[in-house]
Amino acid sequence: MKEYFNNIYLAFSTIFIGMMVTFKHLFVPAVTIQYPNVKPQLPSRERNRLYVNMDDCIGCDQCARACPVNCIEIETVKSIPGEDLGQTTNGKRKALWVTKFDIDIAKCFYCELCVFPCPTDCIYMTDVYEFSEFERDNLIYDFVPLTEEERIEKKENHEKFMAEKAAQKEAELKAKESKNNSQDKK
Amino acid sequence: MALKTEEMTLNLGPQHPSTHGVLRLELKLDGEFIVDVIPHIGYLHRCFEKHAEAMTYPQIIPYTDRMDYLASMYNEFGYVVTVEKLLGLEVPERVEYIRVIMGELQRIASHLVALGTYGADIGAITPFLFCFRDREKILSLFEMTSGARLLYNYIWIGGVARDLPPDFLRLTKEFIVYFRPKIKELNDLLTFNKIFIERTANIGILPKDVAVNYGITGPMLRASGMKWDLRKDDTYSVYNKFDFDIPVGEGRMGTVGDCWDRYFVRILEMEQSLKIIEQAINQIPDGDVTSAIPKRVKPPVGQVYVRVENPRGELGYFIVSDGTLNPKRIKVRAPSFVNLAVISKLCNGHMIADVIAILGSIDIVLGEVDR
Amino acid sequence: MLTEFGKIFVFILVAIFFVTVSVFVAKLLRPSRPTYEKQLTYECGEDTIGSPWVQFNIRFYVVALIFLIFDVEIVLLIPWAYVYKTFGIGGYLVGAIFLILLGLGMAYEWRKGDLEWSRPPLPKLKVNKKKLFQIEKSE
Amino acid sequence: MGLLDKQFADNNIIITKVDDLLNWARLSSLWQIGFGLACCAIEMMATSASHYDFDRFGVIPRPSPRQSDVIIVSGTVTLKMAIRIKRLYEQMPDPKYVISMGSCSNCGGPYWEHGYHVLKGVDRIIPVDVYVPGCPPRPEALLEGLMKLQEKIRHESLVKKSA
Amino acid sequence: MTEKEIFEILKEKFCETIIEFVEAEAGENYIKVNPLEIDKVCSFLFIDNILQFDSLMNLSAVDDANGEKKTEEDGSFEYIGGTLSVFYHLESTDKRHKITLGTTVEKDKPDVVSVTDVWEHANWHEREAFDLLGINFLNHPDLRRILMPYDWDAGYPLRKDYKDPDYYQGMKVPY
Amino acid sequence: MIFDFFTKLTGSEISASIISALLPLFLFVLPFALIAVLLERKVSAHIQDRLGPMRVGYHGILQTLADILKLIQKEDIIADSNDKPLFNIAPVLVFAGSYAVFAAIPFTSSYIGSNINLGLFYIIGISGIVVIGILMAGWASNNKYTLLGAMRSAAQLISYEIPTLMIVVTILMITGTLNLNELTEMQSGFFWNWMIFGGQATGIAKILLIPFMIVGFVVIYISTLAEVNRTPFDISEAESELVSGYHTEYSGMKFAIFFLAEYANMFAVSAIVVVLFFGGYLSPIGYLGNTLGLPWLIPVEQLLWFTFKGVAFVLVQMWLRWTLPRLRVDQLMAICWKYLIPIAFVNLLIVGLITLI
Amino acid sequence: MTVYDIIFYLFALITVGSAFFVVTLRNIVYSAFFLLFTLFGVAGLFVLLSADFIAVVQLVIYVGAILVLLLFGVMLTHNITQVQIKTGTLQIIPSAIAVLILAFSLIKIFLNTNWKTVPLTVQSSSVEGLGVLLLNQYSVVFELIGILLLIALIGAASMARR
Repeated sequence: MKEYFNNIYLAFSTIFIGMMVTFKHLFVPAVTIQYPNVKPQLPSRERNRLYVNMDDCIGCDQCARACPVNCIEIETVKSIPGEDLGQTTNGKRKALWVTKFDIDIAKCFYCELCVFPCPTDCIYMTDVYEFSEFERDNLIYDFVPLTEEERIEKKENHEKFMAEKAAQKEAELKAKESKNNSQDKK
Repeated sequence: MALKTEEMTLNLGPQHPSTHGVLRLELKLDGEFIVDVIPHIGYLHRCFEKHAEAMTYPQIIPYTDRMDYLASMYNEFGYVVTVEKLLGLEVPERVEYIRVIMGELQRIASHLVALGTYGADIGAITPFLFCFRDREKILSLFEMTSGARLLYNYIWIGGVARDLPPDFLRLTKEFIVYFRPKIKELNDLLTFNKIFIERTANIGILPKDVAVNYGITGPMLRASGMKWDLRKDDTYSVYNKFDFDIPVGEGRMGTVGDCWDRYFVRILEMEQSLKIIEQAINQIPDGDVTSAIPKRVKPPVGQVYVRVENPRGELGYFIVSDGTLNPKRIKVRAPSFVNLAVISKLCNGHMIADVIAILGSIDIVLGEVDR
Repeated sequence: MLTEFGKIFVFILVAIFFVTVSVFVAKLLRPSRPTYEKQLTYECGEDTIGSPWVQFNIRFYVVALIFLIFDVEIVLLIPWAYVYKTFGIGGYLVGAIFLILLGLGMAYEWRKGDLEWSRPPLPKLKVNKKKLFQIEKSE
Repeated sequence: MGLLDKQFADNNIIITKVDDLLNWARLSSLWQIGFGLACCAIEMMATSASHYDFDRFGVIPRPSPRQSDVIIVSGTVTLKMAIRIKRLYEQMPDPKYVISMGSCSNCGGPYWEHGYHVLKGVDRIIPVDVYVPGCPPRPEALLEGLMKLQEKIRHESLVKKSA
Repeated sequence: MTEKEIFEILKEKFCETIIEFVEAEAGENYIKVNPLEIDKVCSFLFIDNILQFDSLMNLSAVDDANGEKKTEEDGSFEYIGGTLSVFYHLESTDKRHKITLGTTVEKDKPDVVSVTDVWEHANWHEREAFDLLGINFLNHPDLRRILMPYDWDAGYPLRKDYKDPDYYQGMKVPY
Repeated sequence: MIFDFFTKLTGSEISASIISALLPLFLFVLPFALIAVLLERKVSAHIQDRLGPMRVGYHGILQTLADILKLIQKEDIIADSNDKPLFNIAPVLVFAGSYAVFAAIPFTSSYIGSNINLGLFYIIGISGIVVIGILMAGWASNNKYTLLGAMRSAAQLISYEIPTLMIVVTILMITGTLNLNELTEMQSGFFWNWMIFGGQATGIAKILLIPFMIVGFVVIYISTLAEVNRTPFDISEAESELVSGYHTEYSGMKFAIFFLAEYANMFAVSAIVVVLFFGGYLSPIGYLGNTLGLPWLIPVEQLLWFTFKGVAFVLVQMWLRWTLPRLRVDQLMAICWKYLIPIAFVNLLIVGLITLI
Repeated sequence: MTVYDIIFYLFALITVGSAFFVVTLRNIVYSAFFLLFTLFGVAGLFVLLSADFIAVVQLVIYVGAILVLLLFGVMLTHNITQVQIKTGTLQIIPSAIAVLILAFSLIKIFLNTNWKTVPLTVQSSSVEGLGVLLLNQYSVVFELIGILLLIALIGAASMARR
């Protein structure tokens, strides 16, 4: 019998206490951030969309190798002598044309492992987080500032240069050989 | 009864508001009562172990985050401790303190989700949102330290990715001051509510010896009355430098090892975690946090099993190294995986609503159950 | 000439009419693209196992049975409650005895545990060590 | 049935106005089916929680697919789960929308290479309207994705014959 | 008690079944046990009053990848022969000592006796080992796939030479 | 009386009754449901430190309108295994049952749908149709969740009818009438004439009555809470167990009808409590219309008072819902049979004695 | 024919029609649900007889309690949808005889009764009259009903317990 009334008492008292808590919160100002109107203040270490500053990229492929998910794809073409690619901000000379620097941002899992090995600090994570898309393919980001023709041109240049170089080498070799031959003949 | 009820098979999940993800329970029902529960898991099997074999040791860390996504810091912590043991690596003391602070904050965050969703399972939605509100504070602390809200990649082999930001310790102290009254509020709102007690006390009683036999660990084991906490009993990192208690279930509202105990142990643990964080903040030494990070992680041939006290229980990593840059095999002893196995025994003879209560009190994370 | 009950009947008709009309208006607008899977019974995304139309728990039946008896008693009390005051204490006693009889039945049910939701005994969980000795001995 | 569904070829002013009204109704009350898959589900829950408050946009989780309009695929879709997701999507009444939240459901994400049990992109089984990248996306990113979806709905037409 | 002392006790009890005490270069040492006798050893470890190993911490199966590697033209490879191992990490919550047992089976006939009777804990771990590595646990009460779909027939994914199937129920599996 | 006015206007009683039957639907139930759903979301949001709907109109005031418009456009799925006729009839029954309750509720002194003598008793009787409708919905869906939900719901609804009936009889013993209009008029005067303060009883009887009236109020409030399936008694649509109870399979407009019925019921039961214990449409402090000498203002004021009191109780229902966990089905029955019924029973006997004084 | 008559025939039709379905339908759940309309029609007929109390009681007890009880009972049965209510010739013949006798006597009574129509006087309510009767003439019967119900309660409980 005592338990019976104790139960009733407990039920009402604890419900009352709980209701007081919720009642108090009815007048506590909301913690909600009014997102599209008020953007949150993000800390400086925020890790969101990757960005590559191609002016600084030397095409060393370190980031692609560090990436656990292989979402970075880099292709480079050696520059031909006489082409000045400029320098990076921290004073390194660029020697490679980067003809492909694709980051599949849909695969990326924002671990920041690619950022640390970069010798020129050109790849980093920004605080941009609003980049949803209607199409999956729009999530593959191409960072190379060159146009398609320029890329082909660079490749061709390189191939031409290599071919020339090879031809030159062969010619040299031939010259050498012929020289040797001629020497032999002598 | 003369009229025997026909057995009915009811699916709970994989899409169900209270299976905490994608668990599927096949309930065999006799009216409202459970005859048998058959758990079906694997709906979130993301092949962590296969990935680990293809990655280098540091690259695995972000994947460990994604196992128990509610306690990412602790997963990293456990993994890193294991690799360091395999390497025989000493880490600076400041790193250890940072790890402990992060780990304990993570424990609070994880328990908050556990308690909040438990409230939601029992039918009270408001505590759930209160808990998420407070958890958001911890996440902002993590975010300013590591840059991510949920999956951090912060604790690295031999150190941590970056030193603490300058404001961190002050803000953490503020958080502790802010959070203590919130625990009381949660107690008022939910813990000692008569309806909540009626729903959880004397439900799903798990005796101590059965728990040990099932490999149950963490708050669930402690709620069964066993004083067992790896932070004290198999100490790692710098946990031996702190003074804290191990809360155990006392059967205050019913029997030892019931759902209410499992719930309440978590509340008490949050208080203990606050205590640890307070001490750690006061004791934390200065120093470099990245000095011991090795450039190439290439452990010798061998195997090692190391376990840490994850918010859900014993998180163990078994690493077999074949002397290359990639591990040969990593097996994770996931606490939720083990704890979940007991559910079919616990639920027998209870009602449908109790299944939800028992499941919630186990506090599973499917990412970890299925890996 | 409409009685008060007639008005109620109109209310019910209005409600039925309202539902029909609103469902019909919706029919004008809504698409209908049935597919095989859409037409399946929802069960958390799984295939249903067995029919829900099975023999159900008798407990619900018992609740309805007890309810019926109580319902009848209280319905009988209503005419009494209208007029008992004019009969003074005697009138009160007639109803009170009737009520106490009801209370007796209630107490009996309570005593016998019929108000409990009869539940099967919970299995005791324990570790079976005996088996292990057998395994260990077996050669 | 659907007496007015996709029945009008021409585009007069009344139809446009009605369309606008109906689109407004649909985009302002996107009820999501309440289920989560993995890590992103936690961020989805955080989005519904006090700090970000999905309810501001009229989004409330409904437990049953029969009453929901948008399915937010939040997390890794495994092969075992994909069949169920397909069914849940199918069981939602038209018009319905899909938001793919996070790397995993966009294309398999971190599990695209070795994930023997991971479906590489939920768009292989159901048509996705908006892809929200991130691992997991911040709650704001999800809200932004939702607003993108609302923009998309704003330009739809229910009664006009589709081209 | 140290591992060596436990090994001595075991050696007294089961002379033939315990094969050897393996000392590792790094990490932990373990006791190698015959896969068909492991349940007896475990029962003994559990019920012995001195040892009292009441808790199985972990059970893990490993593909040793030690067979003969046969590489196909398209880059995929296969191991012919080789072994699989199962490791048991045991602990006594009362006596506070730990031990690791190991057992190795041929890949062609991966039969290990189940220890589910000793520790219920092993049940799901063994199912997982069966599911992912294809180790056949004898006397297991309920040996089904656990993580992979029940109708998965493309082999055991955690083996080193596992190849993805192209399709599963009409869904393309590879990227 | 509004009914007489319409009779004069249209010249026929039948058309007048149709108009007066449409009045509460379009002037009260629909607007109330729209506002109450929004209110519920706002209240829950503010209790949980958030804001609730914000982006549709000013602070989201058009939110529920958008919801309804959206639900109209939604496809109506009838699964193959459903029992089609019953599946379609069930929402009609549930709504008809809920709406018929409004026939006997006096909104003001000059409007009551049907001024029948057995008002209260009739309300309880007609809500039986809702039980059948719910059972029908649950059964026709051919789904385990719906069936379980419907069974629970039906068992719950019928069980909690008994304490309600007992309190109704208690009130009947004091007032001698079940006509809701008369009941209200009996409480006229200032608020101490309300039933919760002992009604029109005088002297010692009034003082003695007050505690028992409070007990009666608590009992009937709890049981009406259960009658409308609100937390902590919402086991029939327990989201965390049964997905969403008996209307799991319903989509589009039919689901909206269930929703509407639920919110209509919420007000109806609050109205019953208000009429029984809190003076119905009566003002607690007198009328502005009297002071200003504008008699037409009085019914308007009464309507406002009635709405105000009713909504106050609806708000308490919401407040409870966002505070409390949910009970289990056996506990729910235990509360009814072991607590409410015995208490109501003793209450009834004692009040009977007091009224004899 | 007045409106009153039309309403009477409407209710009569509802009652008889749904009762017919109750009897003939194969699906017993349908039968049970059709009973709702039957009972509702009966309640309407009671109203037309200006027996308002009985009409509401019809709703409260028959619809609110007995029908729910029936539905629960139906759901207790096995294989609800395909119940075969087969009756062999053995049962048909006696039942046909019984029906014939009943129909005959009913028609006989119908024809032989001296029907008299009185102008309808609408009473305000019949409850008070009932109450006075219960307390005056039938107070003993009233208590006996109480005892009967007590026995029923105990019986129901013990039946359910087995």
